[in-house]
Amino acid sequence: MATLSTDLNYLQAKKGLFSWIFSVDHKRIGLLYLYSLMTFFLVGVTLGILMRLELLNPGKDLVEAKTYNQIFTLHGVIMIFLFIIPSIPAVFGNFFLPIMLGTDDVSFPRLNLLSWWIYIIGAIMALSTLLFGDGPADTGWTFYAPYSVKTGTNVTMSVLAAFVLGFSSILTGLNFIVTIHRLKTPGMTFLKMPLFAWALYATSWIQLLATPIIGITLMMIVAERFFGVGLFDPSIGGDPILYQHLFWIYSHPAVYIMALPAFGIISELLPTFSQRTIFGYKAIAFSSLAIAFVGYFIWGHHMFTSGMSGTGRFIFSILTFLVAIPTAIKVFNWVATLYKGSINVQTPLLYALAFIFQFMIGGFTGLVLGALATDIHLHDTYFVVGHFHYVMFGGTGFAFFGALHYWFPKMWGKMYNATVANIAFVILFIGFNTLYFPMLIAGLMGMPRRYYDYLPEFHLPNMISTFGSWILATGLLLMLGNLIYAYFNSKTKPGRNPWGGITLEWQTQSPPPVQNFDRMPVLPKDGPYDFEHKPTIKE
Amino acid sequence: MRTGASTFAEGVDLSLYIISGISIFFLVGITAVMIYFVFRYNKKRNPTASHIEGNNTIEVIWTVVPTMLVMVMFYYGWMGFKPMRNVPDNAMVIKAYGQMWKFSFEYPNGTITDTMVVPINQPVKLELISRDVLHSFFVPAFRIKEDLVPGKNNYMWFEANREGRYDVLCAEYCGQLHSYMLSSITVVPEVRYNEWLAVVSAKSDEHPGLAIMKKNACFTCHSQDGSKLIGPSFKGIYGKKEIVVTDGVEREITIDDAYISRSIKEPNADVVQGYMKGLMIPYGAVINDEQIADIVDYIKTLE
Amino acid sequence: MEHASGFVLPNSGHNRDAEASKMGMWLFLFTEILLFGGLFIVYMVYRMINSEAFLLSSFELNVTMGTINTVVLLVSSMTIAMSITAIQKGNTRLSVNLLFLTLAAALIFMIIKYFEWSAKIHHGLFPGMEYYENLPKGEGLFFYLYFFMTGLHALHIIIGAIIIAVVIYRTKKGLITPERYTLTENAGLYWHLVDLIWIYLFPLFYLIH
Amino acid sequence: MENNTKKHEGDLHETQHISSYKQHFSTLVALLLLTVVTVAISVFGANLRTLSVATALLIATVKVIVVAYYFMHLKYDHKLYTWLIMIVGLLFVVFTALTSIEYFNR
Ligand code: HEA
Ligand code: HEA
Ligand code: HEC
Ligand code: CUA
Ligand SMILES: [Cu+2]
Repeated sequence: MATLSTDLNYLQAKKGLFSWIFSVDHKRIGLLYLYSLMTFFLVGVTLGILMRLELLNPGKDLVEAKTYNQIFTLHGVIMIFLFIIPSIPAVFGNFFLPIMLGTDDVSFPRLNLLSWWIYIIGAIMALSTLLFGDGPADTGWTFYAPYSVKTGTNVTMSVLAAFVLGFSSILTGLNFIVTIHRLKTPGMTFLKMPLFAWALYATSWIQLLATPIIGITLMMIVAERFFGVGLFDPSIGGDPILYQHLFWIYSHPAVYIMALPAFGIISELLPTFSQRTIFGYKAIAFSSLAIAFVGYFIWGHHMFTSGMSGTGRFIFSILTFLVAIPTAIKVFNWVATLYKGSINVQTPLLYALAFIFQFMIGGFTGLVLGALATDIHLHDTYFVVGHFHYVMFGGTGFAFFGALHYWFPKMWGKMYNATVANIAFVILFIGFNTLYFPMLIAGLMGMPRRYYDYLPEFHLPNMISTFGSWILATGLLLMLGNLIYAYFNSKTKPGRNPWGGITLEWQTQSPPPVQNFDRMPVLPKDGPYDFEHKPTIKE
Repeated sequence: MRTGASTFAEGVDLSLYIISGISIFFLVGITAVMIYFVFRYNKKRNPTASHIEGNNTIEVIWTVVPTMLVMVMFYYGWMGFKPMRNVPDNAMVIKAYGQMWKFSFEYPNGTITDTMVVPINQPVKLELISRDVLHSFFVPAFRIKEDLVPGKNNYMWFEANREGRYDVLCAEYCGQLHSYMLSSITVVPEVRYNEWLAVVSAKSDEHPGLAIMKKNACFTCHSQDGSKLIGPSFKGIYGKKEIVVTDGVEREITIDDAYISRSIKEPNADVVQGYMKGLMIPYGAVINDEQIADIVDYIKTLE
Repeated sequence: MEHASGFVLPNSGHNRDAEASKMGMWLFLFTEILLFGGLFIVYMVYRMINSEAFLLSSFELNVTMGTINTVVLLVSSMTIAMSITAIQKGNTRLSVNLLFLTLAAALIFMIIKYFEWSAKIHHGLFPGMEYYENLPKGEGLFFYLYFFMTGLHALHIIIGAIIIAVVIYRTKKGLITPERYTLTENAGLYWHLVDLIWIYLFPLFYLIH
Repeated sequence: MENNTKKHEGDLHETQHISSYKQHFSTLVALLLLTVVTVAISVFGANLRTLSVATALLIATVKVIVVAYYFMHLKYDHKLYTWLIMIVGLLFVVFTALTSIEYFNR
């Protein structure tokens, strides 16, 4: 390969659509993921807004019952499989993992491109259900048998899409694990790796070892629809509950695929903006592995009302509570990192703080659901809906936005308007909590989820919630608008290190050159967050 | 939350208050500390950071304390739940059937009803039977919920301790009209219950076909007035010509006794054009030929 | 990779890294193990709830054919392992021949499978067939699982055979040499996995009575 | 790209062990013996029932270990692989254990 001039960064190196969609450069692949992901995200949130409009008043407001059911299924499928699972690893992991490790690409660059292509194929399959037959599946994103086998909507296609997307996720995970084992720059041991890399490492193991189970489970649904007889059919001795076991063996660990990378982001943002070393590096690093490991064994908490044995409920409930402990360790260490720092309040930090607050609400509502007595009452109510939006959107979603604001100058070499970004943040924060807190209340009152219509007594929380969705929408549009405006119009050059960060990506140019570094990266003396001996970075 | 109306409510609410109490304490505490740090150690006030790498004592403390607290939470959760699995011997047994999208209840004397009436302070055991897909029997005021799983007979029990009428909701997604799968439980004193039971058990003078169809919830999907619900309306269908899809091939049939009987026993064999396959379950096991004759007889009256 | 300013990043994703490929292969095998693992869980549960039916149905399977297939796969595992030894020692010809032997074993396996399957299908035991529909509770599940699991396994045999064919082709073209034989090694790993899965399938379906 | 790659340590196999043909053959013989034993138990010991399932699975596991250890070179590879395989195995065992606890107590 001819040597490329370092004057050209990765954005300029080659031009044209094909130089993007067939690029094996991890940075470009990261951006490909970002653009496609944001597109699907916008489709997903629009569906969310539609649902809220329908639920503004009891009775029919907008759509028919069947359409509503299809909307929340598609909303769930898009948000889970197309947005939140790939989100941070596929975008920021791809872009920054190799740079943070001080290398120039992942171990299998072509496989990386393949993952993106598979992702796009899966996405097209998922969205294609809109176009033919009876429309998108109307089963909920959980595809519970036997309804998913009976309904006439395009379940087969949706399920195949989820299967294909699972492959993409596996390949990304595989690539990251090998990259972390093989390509760390000399001198960087596992214990000198940035915490974001640790988080991705733990995540990748979950992706690798949990996803195949859902793959095979979904194939059984397809086979069942295909042959008309099946493994989960009670009339031939099967058991519909077994489907749920297999589904959650994957899907519970999957929630940590969503959460762990976000934890990684927060562990990067806090030291940078407090300009001090992270508190309890090892505790944070190992708690990721602990969460990943224990997380495999608590899937039963989604099935407490399915007629499980008392022993089963006992074990799964107690294990569920154990998972809270490594998470607690992380939260405490993060807060301690702020102690005696020199805190620079910038937009990314605001997102990190909101993350901690909202994730705590999400996590604590998770504890309420993990307790047997309360879960019996709250299972499949809006309390659960509130819980998972708090952890997924309030947690991972906000971490994603935080990361976007943090690395924006590095990725494009431009700077956004910080004031507008802060205003957008405030609106988002208020909107988010107005939207989802009332759901917790509605759930406690006993409003089941996946309800097209509801009893009049649930009207008030639903109304507030719908108003909240409008505020949230405003904030989101403002935030994205601000970033897009900066991308096209900004003249501010942020330089190599606008935030005073210490991980290796801040030592290279913004945007980075094709080979990531224009000079040999220097590791800080004592570990990745050694702000005391920060290597000086010349422009 | 609605005030509890069963013996379980106390245990469930107690565990809810304990978990929420601990949670709110930590939520408020941690948030306050976080905000305080952001102000106190702001760049302006604290230009140079101290680089504290960690502290093993404190790590141990904040591992052990939460561990103890979550075990407390687990304990109360378990204690609130345990009685839900121990049915008293003197419980009255009622069968609760679920099917798309209707609950029905079979009392010990064989009477079948749409809504439930139970005596106060009397343990009631429900045997949960699903005829098609998953459903879930949820009574918010009683704090109980359990799924109806086809092929697997779950059970639940409760003892109501406050008079009144309480909603029953279906809490497991079961298709199009899931949110309309509602019913109610009315809690009354023993005497009133016996009066009620006597009334509903008395033979009614309804058309026997109508009674069978009500019992099997046919009208959740088929209207009697010509409006289209999930399935075709029964109004005036007898003797009508209609296009059906058999094994993927369209053909025209006339609706007669044999066709209706087949539609009830094997609904998926001939699928009426414009309707979805697989929604209606085969009723051959629940409805015998005599009853089908009654149904046909009744459908004929719906001119 | 070379940089304009003249320094070389020590570890590059564009270097050839035999160890990385092998690690990647192992990780991929883990996913395969768990893929079949899901099915084994289904098998276990259904066997637990329908143990009599499973016992009865397993008599329908032909132990002799199953045993022969087990032997065939074990032998093929050895030939492919030897083929790696051969290439390591520089004996390309032998390596290719051993790979051909492995392919032949794959073919024999598939032929035997074909006869087994068609016998079952002839009896109407395939899901959806009329005889199958009328099987007693639980027996249908056994055959469903039998077809699903051995079918998926057979699919892996076919994929494995294709990979081996590619290895043969590349060895002949001189792209695989005693210095660079990662592909042979990975094909071997994959093939052994296919064998490993059969080692469990065999007793679970054929020998449970 | 290939031509300008320097000869790196990554280019070489880190595990250079070459197993002999003889060793492979002995492995095969061992595996075949184990197969004979399982089939024999199943055919002649039909009345052992659960015991025969347990032994069959046990023997299968031994066979799997033999294949992995010799044919798949685990014996000569980096210990990391052995550890990872054990973790994956453990994971699967816990999955089955938790599921069967649930079904046993129905
Ligand atoms: C990002 C995704 C994510 C994350 C991280 C979590 C985290 C947790 N979840 Fe959640 N969950 C979902 C996504 C997620 N969940 C989704 C999508 C569903 C619904 C699926 C569906 O049905 O559609 C769901 C459903 C769900 C249920 C099933 C509810 C039901 O259907 O009945 C339960 C029950 O136990 C549960 C529990 C938990 C617990 C205990 C945690 C824990 O990991 C939380 C741990 C965190 C904390 C505890 C807070 C931080 C700690 C401190 C601040 C320290 C102080 C702590 C103590 C003193 C203990 N979740
Ligand atoms: C990351 C995951 C994620 C995210 C971000 C969201 C975001 C939102 N979701 Fe949720 N949701 C899920 C994951 C997620 N969701 C899942 C997994 C389910 C379960 C599905 C199931 O039961 O199977 C679910 C279910 C679910 C329900 C329950 C449905 C039911 O049970 O009946 C509801 C109800 O209100 C809801 C609402 C919303 C809303 C209002 C948003 C808001 O965040 C959206 C905010 C909207 C905006 C910010 C709009 C901004 C607008 C634009 C950018 C431009 C659009 C242009 C036009 C309108 C012209 N979602
Ligand atoms: C879950 C919804 C549902 C329920 C409950 C239901 N049906 Fe149906 N039924 C349908 C649908 C959908 C069709 C049209 C598709 C088809 O033919 O399978 C249908 C078709 C029919 C037809 C043929 C009508 C025509 O125009 O040809 C008859 C007769 C019928 N049902 C009778 C009954 C009876 C009797 C019951 C109660 C014992 C019942 N159905 C309960 C959904 C339902
Ligand atoms: Cu029945 Cu939902
Ligand atoms: Cu979970």
